[in-house]
Formats: sequence, structure tokens, C-alpha cells
Amino acid sequence: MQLPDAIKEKPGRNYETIAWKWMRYSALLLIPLVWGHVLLQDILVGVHRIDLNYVALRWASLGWRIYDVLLLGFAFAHGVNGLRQVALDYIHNPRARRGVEWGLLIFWLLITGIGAAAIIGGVSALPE
Amino acid sequence: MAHLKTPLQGYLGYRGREGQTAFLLHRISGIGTALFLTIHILDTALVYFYPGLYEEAIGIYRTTLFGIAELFLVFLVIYHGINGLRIAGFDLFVPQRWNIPTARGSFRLTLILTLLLWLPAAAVMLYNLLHHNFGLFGG
Amino acid sequence: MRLTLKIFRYDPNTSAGPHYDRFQVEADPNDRVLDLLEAVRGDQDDTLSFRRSCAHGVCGSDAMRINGLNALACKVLVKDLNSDTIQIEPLLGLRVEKDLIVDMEPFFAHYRSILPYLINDEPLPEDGKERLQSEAERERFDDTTKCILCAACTTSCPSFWADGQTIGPAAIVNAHRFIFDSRDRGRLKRLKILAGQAGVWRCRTAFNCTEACPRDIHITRAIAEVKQEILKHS
Amino acid sequence: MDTLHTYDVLVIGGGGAGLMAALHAAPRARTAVISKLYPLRSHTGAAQGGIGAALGNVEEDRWEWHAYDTVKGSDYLGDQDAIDFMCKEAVQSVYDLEHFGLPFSRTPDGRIAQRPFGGHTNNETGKPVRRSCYAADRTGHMILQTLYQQCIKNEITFYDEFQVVDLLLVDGRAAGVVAVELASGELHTFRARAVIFATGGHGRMWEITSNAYSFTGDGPAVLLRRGLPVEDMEFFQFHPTGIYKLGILITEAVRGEGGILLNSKGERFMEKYAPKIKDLASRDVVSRAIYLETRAGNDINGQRYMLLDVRPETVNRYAALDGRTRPDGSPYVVSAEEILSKIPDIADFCRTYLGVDPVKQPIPIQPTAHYAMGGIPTSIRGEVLADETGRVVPGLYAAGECACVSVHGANRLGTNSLVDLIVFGKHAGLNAADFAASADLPPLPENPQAFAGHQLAALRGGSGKERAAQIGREMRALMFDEVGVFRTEQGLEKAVETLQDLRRRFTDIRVGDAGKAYNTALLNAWELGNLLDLALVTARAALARRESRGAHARDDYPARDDQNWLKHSLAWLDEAGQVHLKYKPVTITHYTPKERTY
Ligand SMILES: Cc1cc2nc3c(=O)[nH]c(=O)nc-3n(C[C@H](O)[C@H](O)[C@H](O)COP(=O)(O)OP(=O)(O)OC[C@H]3O[C@@H](n4cnc5c(N)ncnc54)[C@H](O)[C@@H]3O)c2cc1C
Ligand code: HEM
Ligand code: SF4
Ligand code: F3S
Ligand code: FES
Repeated sequence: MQLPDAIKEKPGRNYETIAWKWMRYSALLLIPLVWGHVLLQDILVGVHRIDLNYVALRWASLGWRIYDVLLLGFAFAHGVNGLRQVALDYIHNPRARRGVEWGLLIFWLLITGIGAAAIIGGVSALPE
Repeated sequence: MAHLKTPLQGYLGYRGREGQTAFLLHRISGIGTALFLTIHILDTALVYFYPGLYEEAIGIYRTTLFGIAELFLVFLVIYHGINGLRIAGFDLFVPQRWNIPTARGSFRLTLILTLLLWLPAAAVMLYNLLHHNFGLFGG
Repeated sequence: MRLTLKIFRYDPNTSAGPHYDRFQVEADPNDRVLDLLEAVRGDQDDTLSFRRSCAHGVCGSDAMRINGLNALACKVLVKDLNSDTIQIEPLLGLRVEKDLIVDMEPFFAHYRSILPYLINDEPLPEDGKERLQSEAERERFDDTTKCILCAACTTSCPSFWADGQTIGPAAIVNAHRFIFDSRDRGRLKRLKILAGQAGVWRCRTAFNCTEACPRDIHITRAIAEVKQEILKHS
Repeated sequence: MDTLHTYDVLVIGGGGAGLMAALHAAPRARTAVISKLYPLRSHTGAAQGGIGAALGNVEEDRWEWHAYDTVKGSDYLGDQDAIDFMCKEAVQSVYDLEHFGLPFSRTPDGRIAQRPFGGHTNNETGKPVRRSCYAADRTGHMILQTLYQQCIKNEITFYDEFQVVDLLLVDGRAAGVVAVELASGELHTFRARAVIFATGGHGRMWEITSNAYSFTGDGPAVLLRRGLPVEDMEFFQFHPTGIYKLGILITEAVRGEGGILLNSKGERFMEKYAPKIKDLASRDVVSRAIYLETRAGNDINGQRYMLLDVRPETVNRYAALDGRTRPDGSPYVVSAEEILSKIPDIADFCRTYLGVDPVKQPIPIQPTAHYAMGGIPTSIRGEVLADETGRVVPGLYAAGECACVSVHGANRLGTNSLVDLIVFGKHAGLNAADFAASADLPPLPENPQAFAGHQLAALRGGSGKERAAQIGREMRALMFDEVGVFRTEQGLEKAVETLQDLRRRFTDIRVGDAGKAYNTALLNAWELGNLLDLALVTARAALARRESRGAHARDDYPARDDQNWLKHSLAWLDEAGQVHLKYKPVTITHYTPKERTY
């Protein structure tokens, strides 16, 4: 249905619209990433077999590193935006909201940074 | 959070059906996963920053208490994933199908699928737990 | 049969806080819950306050929580509740003014915010007659014209409970009615309003609205259609 | 909050008539709407059938035909100048509604859809004509919504949940109103140059009614108390098919689709009363037949109801007996699906309230009090008239069901009420704005809230010997039995007497709620007082009218008597509770009264 419109103000790109799309498209990618990770670590390998050596072994392969970077990027960004949505549901004071949004942004950058550093840096040698 | 009274009254007292349950579970599982993921990123990062502490940290994961928590966590991750796909699928591909019968039915299907995926996973994890922490199954 | 009504009470004139009163009433299985409320007010306690008018589900006055679910008191029959005690409470998320009466102004403010009127400044047809609209074009928005603005949907929505600023399903339903009306020209402006922070993205498809709607409007579907329309134009 | 407000034009009532008036007054006068309900809750929203206008979208039609049908339907009591005016204006008014955005159903070529309705005919062939413009089966709902939407667009001022309890008159001129703010219980005084009453009907004085709880005749009652008359109150329409006990309306369309009325013996009793058109006879005829059957003991289970049977097997059986055919000449045979698709809302009502699936079980029905033909006497311009000479009360207007122009006379045709609202609502608004533009602001009377305050105080300060709910029940039962479908001298005398007694007892009630906020008990009691006043006037006017005409059916005077009774009644109610009746002639222009047969 093609409709003429008198008022040409478009809804345009706004953050909420993009975030909504992001939550859904990232979801499609998260299934293999997150589930793959959980399947491998928690079920097939199991926490009892995970140690520094295991991690070092895994990260020896570039493929796994890329996988983990993707996982970190998508899952954490998805999760933090999810937390933002939840928080904004319950926090209404505009200043508090701005505080939460900035706080989460910094939190996201910080944690992602730490995670990325680890994946890129790899397992450090244990001090003797 | 001065405004939590009404939502709590609603979540606890309103007799919502499948949709409300799906929403609440999705929210709880999302928040839970996000919090766990944060911790998990941090502890994994120890391998780079303080490798000495890593073994200690992973030790916590091996405790019985965490073993049980992990069972729940995996359930939530599976549920959140399937339900997320359900939501994304309707929203992006068949928005006109968002009606009561399909919503109720798809949620029930979500729960069933979640259980179907979780039960074998839980069995394996339970096996690991019993095997390593209690020496069962010829440990 | 004899029933117990457990009714939420709140009187701003007294210092007593909200509480529940119990009333015993004689009821016919075919009685509407509204009939029972009338009986209580008429014969037992005339301080009980609630709104009502048409008594057959078309005016939207008497939405309230009945045994924990939003409904019109005039459209719920005793026999369908299957319980000896009926719990009646005001709508959630709006300030209680007295007993079952809540402040509707925030609800109507959300309704007004989506420009709920035909916008079309183009000249009228030369002959002074109607603007033409095909049967299919009319059918496109038929479902959402049924809304009686009873607020049962909005006040059952978890997002609205959490934040009264949320525009809520009823306002979106009424926006939908114009957005998909082929005669309207204000569509994009409404979409812009609804794309905002308090708009359609607040809907987490919890479905309480659709389950509660006494007019059986496919609310969640209407919201989904509006979401798609926003995506198309962003 | 300030409790004194000043406007040019005040509209009392937010239904179809009130909103239409406000929309047309507001561009030229500072206007406010005062309504005891949120406007969208008004009873205009309950109308289903449609709004009549000779658009001729599906077949030839002329407004003159519409006018003649209306005159005939009114049993010649309608004023013909007013009817001409209404039917002519109806056409443009419907287009105006469409331009306002009303989502009418459409014809295949995109025009406003129209369907047949009882009493609307092609005057040349005598066949039914499709004149009722509709929006699915929610025409009233869509009118109300659309007008309210336009009010939002035009930023009309609303005082929602303010109940008007008194009219202020200064030297015989309207000066404003007094209203209770429901939320606070405070009295507010509204000053104005012009006041328009559009408060709807008063069907709540009958036990079984299709009317809303809010239809308590506040407007006419307030005016009565201020010494103004009401017109033609003896004419109140009973719709034959209301849902048993509840009174919810089941439209004539059900019988149009072939539904049959049955008594306890399983007889199709309409054969006895209207041998030719049987179940499709006009509203007053069918209501009377149901009543007579009940009196003869043929009601179902002795419970004063009949069955309306629209099951396909019944419909098809009687259709075969009647030799009913489709337009193409094939026999009329229907399926359950076809019936359901034609009456979706009715099916919903039956399922919700009766647990009856209308295509599987018959529907229990009984006549239901439906529409007030009488009300506040007005001119074609919407001005309120003070007496039988047509003296106008300056600055006072009325429109909608509370008014009596009179276009409906003794019996309203289906779809004509909505026309009335739209046409006379608009003109009342325009004329009130005109008046306000040239008139000064009248002074307020001294102590403007005294009379209203006194009335409310009396309700709180009575002896408490009587209960309002009980008086209400007695009034409704009495009215339904004695001033209902059928009336007799004896019954009406008893009704007048009993009503006078009920009015006395009413002074002994005491409202238990002493609070201010949303004291609904107090206002309900006040409304009961209005109903008692109007019931008394109705019974008294019915007692006086010794003929049968339209909805007023006298057992003892079964014939129409144009010699003596082709005239409108005007009734005044004095402080002692006595009703005074006067009469004024019917305006007859070009349709001379003749016998009414269909
Ligand atoms: C079930 C049903 C079906 C019908 N179907 C049709 C149909 O198909 N076609 C047709 O033409 N007609 C139909 N009618 C008749 C028609 O709907 C009504 O006559 C008409 O809607 C009345 O409109 P109104 O504006 O006069 O009153 P309403 O719409 O009822 O408005 C009255 C207004 O006055 C206000 N009010 C009342 N008292 C006070 C007070 N004291 N102070 C302040 N405000 C006050 C109320 O709040 C309300 O806003 C039907 C009626 C019923 C009951
Ligand atoms: C496994 C694959 C996943 C899928 C398919 C998925 C899908 C989704 C979708 C579609 C939403 C939007 C829900 C809505 O707006 O109604 C969502 C919300 C959310 N997700 Fe995920 N997600 C996944 C994994 C994760 C992970 C790993 C986290 C944690 C880091 C997470 C945290 C959240 C949070 C906190 C929300 C917000 C919940 C709310 O608004 O109530 N999700 N998810
Ligand atoms: S959409 Fe339904 S529930 Fe919501 S206000 Fe409208 S009628 Fe009521
Ligand atoms: S309940 Fe609320 S979350 Fe969406 S589906 Fe309905 S608006
Ligand atoms: S009283 Fe009108 S909807 Fe219930």
C-alpha cells in the first residue's frame, strides 16, 4: 500500500529503533556463539577439566580466538543493552537515567576491554 | 527505584498467562546471564592479568554449590535463547501472526524445547558433578 | 448461590489506608460482576464507589481487576469465574482515587499524544461528497476501530506498570487506526512519536493486553504492525 | 481549584449531540463541555444500526422520501417543518462526518455503504430502500469516537466527570449552571451567555431497558425544577427484542434474517397479530403482541419472556412456509455461518450474557425500554421553548435525545436518532454561538449554588427511614407494568398515585456516604429523584392521552384519534408534585395524516 504523506517528518533513525533491531539480529547470531560456548565448556568439557593449560591450548588456535572475540562483542553488547532496557523501565528520573546510561556505557567498554585484552594477550606464563 | 511497587504487585498478583510468564522468565534469564557473563569475562581475563589467580577462580566453579547453580544457568541460557528466537522470529518475519493462540502455543513449545535440550545437558553436567565431587561412577 | 466479594477499599477522606472489605451477596450464576457491585452499593454499603454506564461492554467505564485479571465488570459473569470468592480491585498503574475508581487522566494523556484524529488538509472532493476508500482499504484498520478506551490493556501491561510514561497499548491501537487509514496524511508524524523512548519499543510482547481486551482486538499484532511500519521509514 | 468558571457557550453532555454542538460553537465562542461521564462513555456509543440519510449511494433515494417515512413513522405527531429540515440536512451532515474521519463501511466503488432499515422506503414502489449509512455494526461508537477526536484536534475544553445539578436563570434567561465535580465533591458555578443541554435519555425508569445506567433524564428534570415544561413524555419507545432480564438490544436485523418469535406453546404468535408481515411488523406492534401473549399466560416458564429463534432449521422451515425467496427467485435457505456473519455482535452478546449460541438455541427476549421521543421542547434552531405559544428561553438550547423538536413524534424510526443528534446538535451549537456573540454576559443570581446545595443536603439529611435502592426497584417495576408497552386508565391512575407516594417516600432516604470524593451514592440518589419526577410526568401525560398513537398504546382507547389528540403535550411539575398539562398543535405542512399501515 503506497500512501501519500502530508507531513514528511520521518521517524528516522533513533537509538531505540536501532537497539530494538540490534537485540533481534544479534539474537540470531548469539545462538551458535553462546550455545556453542556453553555446550563446549559446561557440558562437553566441563569445568573440572578447564584450567590454564586448557585455555592456552584453545587460544593457540586463531579460529577459537576469533570465535571468542565475536562472542564477547555480541553477547556482552546484547546483554548490556538488555540491562539498559530493563533499568530504564524502572528508573524514571531523567538525571538518574542519564547516569545509568553513562554508567553502563563505561561498564561495557571497561569489561569488553578487559576481555579483549585477555583474548588478544593470551595466557601469561605463570610466575615461577 | 521508587517505582517498583506497581510492577511487583503486577508480577506477583496479576494473573497474566503465557505471555507474562515468558516475559518475566526472559527478563530474569537475561539479567542473570548478563551478570554471570560479566563475572565470567573477568575471571577468564585473569589468565592474562593474574594467571596465578585463575586456578583459584576456576576452583569456585568446581564446587558443588556452583555445580547446581550451573544447572540453572544453563537452563536459563537455553530458555533465553529459544524464547529470544521465538520473539525475534515473530517480530521480524511474521508480525501478523502475533495472536493469542500462536503466542500461547509458541511459548509452550519454547518450554518443551528448552526442557528437551536441557535434560540431556543437565544429565551430563550432573554426571560430571557427581563424578568429580563425590567420586561416583568409578571416580 | 451465596458468594463472598472481597473488594479493595480506599477512601482519601479518612486516614485509613487501603484495605479489603468482604461482602456476602446472593447471586445468580448469570449475574454480571457489575450486578453484584450494584447490589452491594444499593443494599449494603453505599460508600462503595465504582464507575459504570452502559452495562453491556460498549462504553468502557468499568474496567477493573477481577480475580486478578483486568476485565469489564459488566462482561464477566459469576458462573465463568468458578469461585466462591470474587476479588475485585482497581486497575494497576493508575492512582486510586477512591475504591475502584482510578485517575484516568494519564491514560487519556497518552491517547491524546498520538494525535488521535484524521489529519488531511488536502481539498475535499469537488462534489462535496465523501472521500473515496476501497473496501480493502477500510478493512485494513477495522480491528483497531473497535477500541472503547477502557484501559484494560494499558493497565495490564508490565511495561506500563514499570513506567507510567510508557505510551501503552491503547494509545498504540488508536494510532494504528489512523496510521493504516488510507485517508490519513499524518502517519509519519505518529510513527515518529511512537518510535520514541516511551513508544512501541517498550512493548515486550507480554500479551496481557490482548488477553484482557474486552473487544477482542489483536493488540499485540497491531503493535507489531506499527513496529514494522516504523522500521520501513527509518 | 477555582470554582467559578465563565464561558460564552456551555454544552452539558458529551455524547453525539453535545460534541457536535461544541464543535460548531467553539470556532466563534469560548466553549466548554461539561459531562458527568468521560465523553467516550456516552450512550451514543451503543448505537449499532446506522444513521439514515438519502445519499442514494446504492440505489435511488431522495431526502423527501426520508421525510415522508419519518412523518409516517411518527404516526403524524412529528412536526413536519422540522422533519423536512432534518432529512435535508442529514445528507450534508453525514458527509461532514466522513470528512471528520468517520470510518464508514464502503460500497465496492468506495462510497459510504448503506443498508435497509425498518420503515425506510422508496416512496414510489413502497419497497425498502437502503438509506442507513453504517460503520459495521458500530455506527454510534464510530460517531462518538470521531466527534471526540475532532474535539481533541480543536482543543475543546472539557470538564469531565462534572455532573450538572442545576440551571441558573436570571429574568427568564439562561445564565449558567451549577455542577458537582465528582472527584472532589465540590460545587462549581459555570457562568455563560448560552447553555446547551444534551444529556441524553431517561430509560432507566423502566425495569428492562437497553439504556445505560446514566440515562436518568438529568437535563429535563433540572429544567422541570426550574419551572420549564417537557414535551410528549407519554411517548417512549419499547423495542420488542431485548435480552431477557438484561434488556440489551437485539437488533431487528435478526428477524430480518428470518428469526421467528415463539411463545411457550411453540406457536409463531405474530401470525395472530400481523397476519401479513408477521415477525417483521413495526416495533410497537411486536412489543404489544409479546405483552398480550404474556398476559394470556403464553410466556415461557411463566417468566414473562418469549423466544427469538434464529436457528437455521427454524428459519428455513418458516421461510418455506412463507414462500420466502431470495432476490433471484430461489428459495430462502440459510446456513449457520451465514447467520453468524450477519450478526456478529449480537452473537457475542448472546454468548457472553446468556451462554446461548444463537444458531443452536433460541434467544430469550422481552420488550425493552429503548428511546425517549419526548423531552425538552425546542425549536428547529435548538432553542428551548418555555410554553405552548413557542416563547423562547433566551440563551437556552437543547439537542439530542433529551430534546423534543419534535421529529420523532409518537414513534421514532430506526437510524433517525443519530440523524437528530448530528443535525440538531450542529445547529444548536451554531445558534448558541450566534446568540453568545450578540448577548452580554448575564449577571449571576444571588447565591447561585443555594438551590443545588439544598437538594443535595436534603439527600444527606433525610430521616433514613427509606432506602433509595428499594424505591428505585419499586419505580422500575411499576413503570414496566403500568406505563410500559400497554397502558390502561386504571393502571395509569395507580401509577400516578404510587409515583406520588414514592416521591414522598424519597424525601425520607438518607445517603450513607458522608464523604466528598466520588460520592456516587449521593449522585445516584439525586438521579433517582430525576427519574421519579419524569416518571410521574410520563404517567400523568399518558393517563391524559385517551388514544393510541405510535408507542403510546392504550388498551381502552385502541384507535388513533386525530380529532382530539393530534397535538403535543407539554407538562409542568409544580413544587407540590402536581403535573400541569397543556397542549400545542402539530406542525403539518404537506403530509396530511392518514392511517398508518405497512
Ligand atoms: C442499544 C441502543 C442502540 C441504538 N441504536 C441506534 C441506531 O442504530 N440508530 C439510531 O439512530 N439511534 C440508535 N439509538 C439511539 C441513540 O443512540 C441515542 O438516542 C443517542 O445516542 C443519544 O445521544 P445523546 O447525545 O443525546 O446522548 P448521549 O450520547 O447519551 O450523551 C449524554 C451525555 O450527557 C451527559 N450527561 C447526562 N446527564 C448529565 C449531567 N447531569 N451533567 C453533565 N452531563 C450529563 C452524559 O455524560 C453524556 O455525555 C440506540 C440506542 C440504544 C440504547
Ligand atoms: C542465546 C542467544 C540469545 C538470544 C536468542 C537472545 C535474544 C534476546 C532478545 C530477542 C531479546 C529482546 C527481548 C525483548 O525486547 O522483548 C533479548 C533481551 C535480553 N537479552 Fe538476550 N539473547 C541471547 C543471549 C543473551 C545473553 C548471552 C545475554 C547476557 C549477556 C542476554 C541478555 C539479555 C538481556 C539482559 C535482555 C533484556 C531483557 C528484557 O528486556 O527484559 N541475552 N535477548
Ligand atoms: S484496546 Fe481493548 S483493552 Fe485496550 S482500551 Fe481499547 S478496548 Fe480497552
Ligand atoms: S501487555 Fe504490554 S508488553 Fe506489549 S503485548 Fe501488551 S503492550
Ligand atoms: S458499563 Fe459500559 S463497559 Fe461496562
